[in-house]
Amino acid sequence: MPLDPYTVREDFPILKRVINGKSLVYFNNAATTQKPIQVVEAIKDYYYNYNSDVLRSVNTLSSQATDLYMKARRKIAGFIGAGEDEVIFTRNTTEGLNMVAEALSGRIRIGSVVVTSIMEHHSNLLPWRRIVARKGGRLTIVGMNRDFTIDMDMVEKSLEEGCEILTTLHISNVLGTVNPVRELSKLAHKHGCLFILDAAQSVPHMPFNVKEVDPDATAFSGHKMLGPTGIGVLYVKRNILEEVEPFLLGGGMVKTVTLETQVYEDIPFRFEAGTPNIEGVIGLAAAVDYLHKIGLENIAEHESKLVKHLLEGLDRSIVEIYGPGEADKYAGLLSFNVKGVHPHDVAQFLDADGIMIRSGALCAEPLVNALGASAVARVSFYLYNTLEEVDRFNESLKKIRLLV
Amino acid sequence: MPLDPYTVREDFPILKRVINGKSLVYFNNAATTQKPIQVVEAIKDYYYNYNSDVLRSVNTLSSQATDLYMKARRKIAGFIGAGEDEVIFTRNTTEGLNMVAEALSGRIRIGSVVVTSIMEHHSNLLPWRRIVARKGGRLTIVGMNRDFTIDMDMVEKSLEEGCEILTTLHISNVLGTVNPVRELSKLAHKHGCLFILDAAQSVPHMPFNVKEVDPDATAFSGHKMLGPTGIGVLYVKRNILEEVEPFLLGGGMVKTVTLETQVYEDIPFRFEAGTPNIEGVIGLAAAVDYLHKIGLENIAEHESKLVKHLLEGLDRSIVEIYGPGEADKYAGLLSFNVKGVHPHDVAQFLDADGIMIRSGALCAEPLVNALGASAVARVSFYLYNTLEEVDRFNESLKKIRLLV
Amino acid sequence: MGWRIKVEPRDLRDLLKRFKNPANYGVIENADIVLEETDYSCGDKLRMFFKLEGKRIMDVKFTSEACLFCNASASLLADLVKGKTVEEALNVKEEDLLRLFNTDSKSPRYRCIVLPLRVLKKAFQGL
Amino acid sequence: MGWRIKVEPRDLRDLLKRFKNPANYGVIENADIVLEETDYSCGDKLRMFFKLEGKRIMDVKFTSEACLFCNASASLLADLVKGKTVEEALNVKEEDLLRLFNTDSKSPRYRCIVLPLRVLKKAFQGL
Ligand SMILES: Cc1ncc(COP(=O)(O)O)c(C=O)c1O
Ligand SMILES: Cc1ncc(COP(=O)(O)O)c(C=O)c1O
Repeated sequence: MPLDPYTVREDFPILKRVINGKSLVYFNNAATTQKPIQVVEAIKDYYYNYNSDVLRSVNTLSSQATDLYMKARRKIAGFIGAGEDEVIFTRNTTEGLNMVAEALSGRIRIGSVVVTSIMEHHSNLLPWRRIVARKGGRLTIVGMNRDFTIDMDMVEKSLEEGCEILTTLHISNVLGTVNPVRELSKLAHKHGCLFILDAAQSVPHMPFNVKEVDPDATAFSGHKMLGPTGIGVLYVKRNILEEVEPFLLGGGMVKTVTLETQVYEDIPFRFEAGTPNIEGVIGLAAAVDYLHKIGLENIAEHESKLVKHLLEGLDRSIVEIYGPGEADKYAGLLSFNVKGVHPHDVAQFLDADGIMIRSGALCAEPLVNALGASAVARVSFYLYNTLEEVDRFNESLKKIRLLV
Repeated sequence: MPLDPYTVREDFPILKRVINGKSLVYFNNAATTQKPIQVVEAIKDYYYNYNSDVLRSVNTLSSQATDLYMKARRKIAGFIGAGEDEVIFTRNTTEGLNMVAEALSGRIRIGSVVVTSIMEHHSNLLPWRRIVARKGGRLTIVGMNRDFTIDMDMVEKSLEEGCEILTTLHISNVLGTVNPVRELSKLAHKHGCLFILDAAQSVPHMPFNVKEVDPDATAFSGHKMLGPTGIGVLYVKRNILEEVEPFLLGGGMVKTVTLETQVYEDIPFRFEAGTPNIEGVIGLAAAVDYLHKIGLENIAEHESKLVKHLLEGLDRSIVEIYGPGEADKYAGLLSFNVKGVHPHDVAQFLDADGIMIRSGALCAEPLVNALGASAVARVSFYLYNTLEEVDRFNESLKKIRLLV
Repeated sequence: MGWRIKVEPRDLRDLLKRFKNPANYGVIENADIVLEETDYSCGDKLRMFFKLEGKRIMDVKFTSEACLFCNASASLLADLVKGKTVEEALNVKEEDLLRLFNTDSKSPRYRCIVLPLRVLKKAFQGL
Repeated sequence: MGWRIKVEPRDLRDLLKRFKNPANYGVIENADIVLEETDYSCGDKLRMFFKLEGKRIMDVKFTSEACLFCNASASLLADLVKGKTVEEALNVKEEDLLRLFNTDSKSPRYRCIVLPLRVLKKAFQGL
């Protein structure tokens, strides 16, 4: 059953807002998404009925909170097909990627190679650059094919020359293109190399299963999939988790501590020091329920329709579109520039019509520069966006001729 | 005006809960506190009216969210008398302490000394132990005076022998005793040593100003002061922040990134990589408003009254009380053991009467062991607890003779 | 057997009577396997001793700094597996122990009750 | 002067007319101070050039990869401080610039508008 965005919208009170005299059009979903009533109510219910510490105290309230927390944890792990003990809660994708980079730094020696791509978000470039710099390794940055996905020939060549870690994003937050992650993981593993995946833009928008994609680690953020800010997920394969050092030390991640030494807790708790973001986990589980109910296939299909409609309406005489240009090559987001107008001004112009987009280097400066720009404007969709909203966008953008 | 806990209780829906047939008595506030309607509604208002990315996008919604976020940030910094740029948002105290330890690791060389105490929470012991082990430094663990506060003579002696960093907690989460932090900071600074303070149990319960206490860095958790989980604060003096390396790298903490290098953002944003916990910051600011309205002096005074009442009611023939034993020496928490009964069983026994306490090693195993125990039972108060609740506790505990 | 937990001090008292000095508490001097674990709820320390003959469990004892529930559970588990094979012992489930206490995994004492089984499974891992 | 922002495309158009080729855009070859900054909203790059004589600001120019608001603001700021002393220039406040655009720190363009002033203050720091 295809998704009906009008029904969905009833669950998102913010979409009723009027901004600058126009009803809000929220096209900045790749940055962060709106939250349905179901998520907010789950958090509220937790606070008003079960709030307690978890995994520590012997009392009924704490057991009930722990039970909710562990159920939520299982649900979130299940959402990506992971084992419960392979999922670590983080603040966001950025923290997750920093954690893997630090955790795997033991594999990097003088001369070791980490391969990544020109497409990366800063969060998947800077942590690796730091690690290789510290360890005397080398970062190889592969380019793109003509279709604006990662250059597989270059990847293969780099892997053949020897490499410890291959890391890349799944869906580009600038281009909207989808990298061939199954081939990447197969290729990496064939060459005895680990495959780390930045799934910030894919897990929220399409069916995703770690058993199929087979990354050794992958990270994503709750706030980009209807969940709260402050909660993210890092999946790491069990055998790797067993061998790496914890990132943060403190309460909750140790079995026992003496004045001289300590014994770490089992995985995954060993990697979650201090009081966790309990409400974040509970909110994210409610978001997962919501996404499940709608169906990830349906969301992907809906976003495709929106992109197609958007592309049909854009006036190519004044708009430069980045990426492959054909609707079926994009996930639910697209970047562009209006010739001669800075994207911040484009965003401002659309804002006057109540349409929220993102502009700038999108935390992917090397990629934006490789596209020959210093900044771009980006439209990014989610399940509550409608074809009518796309029409409003296209109408509004036509008026920008005034500025050109 | 003294605090009226009965008026306060109206703001905490969870306190109306019935557990095991009895109305809930929540005496586990040192672990985490309950949340008032005002905090939950602030989060809800944010989600339903302003939710957006912050500090990045050019559009009205994002500006409004950014404005709320920055105001909340100023409020939280102001709460401890800090400059807006000296406050870094973390997940919790644990992350904050790990961050300072890592950030200051550059000051630790072979033979360098870090001084800490036997009283520490695991979160302020393990990170320093790791740093000194990595750098070839040494950790000196000072003991306690007879009044169960840090042994100042030992501290002074250690400082005189030369030390880079002195770090300790403000209020012990096991003993409830208050360390003389002003003297500690003066002493440390006199010897050219940094003073790092774990304020997890003090900031929520008493007036606290970094200008007066003068720590070089201090950490605390939102969830222990009526705020959400997943948000903590790390204060670090500006001059130190300017010189240390960021902990996590990624989006939002850089000004510009090329294929070769990057320029970091100004402080404090340099230390906050990725999408922040926006709702956490907003919820915590609402908590700060709430605490301000009640008054921290009033809260401290109220908790004193409760401790005094508790001590008067405890039957010392079966109960062993830890710490100094005199009411005015305790902040709002107290640990004990019932002779011959494991504290988990005491907690269970009280739970049957609807009373929630914490039992175990309280994430401070070295201290609990130094007290001659492997686990203790702890009662910890907050502004919504009443003398009647303390009576119920004392009554319930009397019945434990059945088990002895 | 059967203690409903979460309810009455009386239940705790009954439990106490039976397990104040629990059966199988103590040390096996020439044990084949000794394993100690601490629970992450920060408190229970449990050390278990196993005497094997081939794959058969001849004796089990434990020492602890633990609560009533953990001690009771260890004591009952020892009775349960003595004389069994390692394989049979590995088939004991958390639910089997929880049932003895008339409770389930939502109990506040869940972790205390299952700790002995976790120690046993770890001890026999890979045997 | 005065552009109300956040409202009408018309306002943007007026702004564009005046600042399509903004005054003071360009390079000072023998500048005494050159400073480049990028804004953390990930976009605006601004480079400012200052020619001094003692403590007096003789000339100011800028180049940029920036939006209309940043360019307009840089252009206006340059006019404002030319001929002034460094001390006087350091007294210019964010509000002074925001007022020229009829807006305040809550504007979505706040960061674009104040970027030139931040560059100036950093350039003159410690002079
Ligand atoms: C003194 C002290 N330090 C640190 C912590 C750790 O706090 P969190 O779990 O919020 O990181 C606590 C709370 O358990 C504490 O009481
Ligand atoms: C591809 C990609 N990676 C990483 C991130 C960072 O996400 P977060 O800010 O939640 O850490 C984002 C989102 O901005 C992204 O789009």
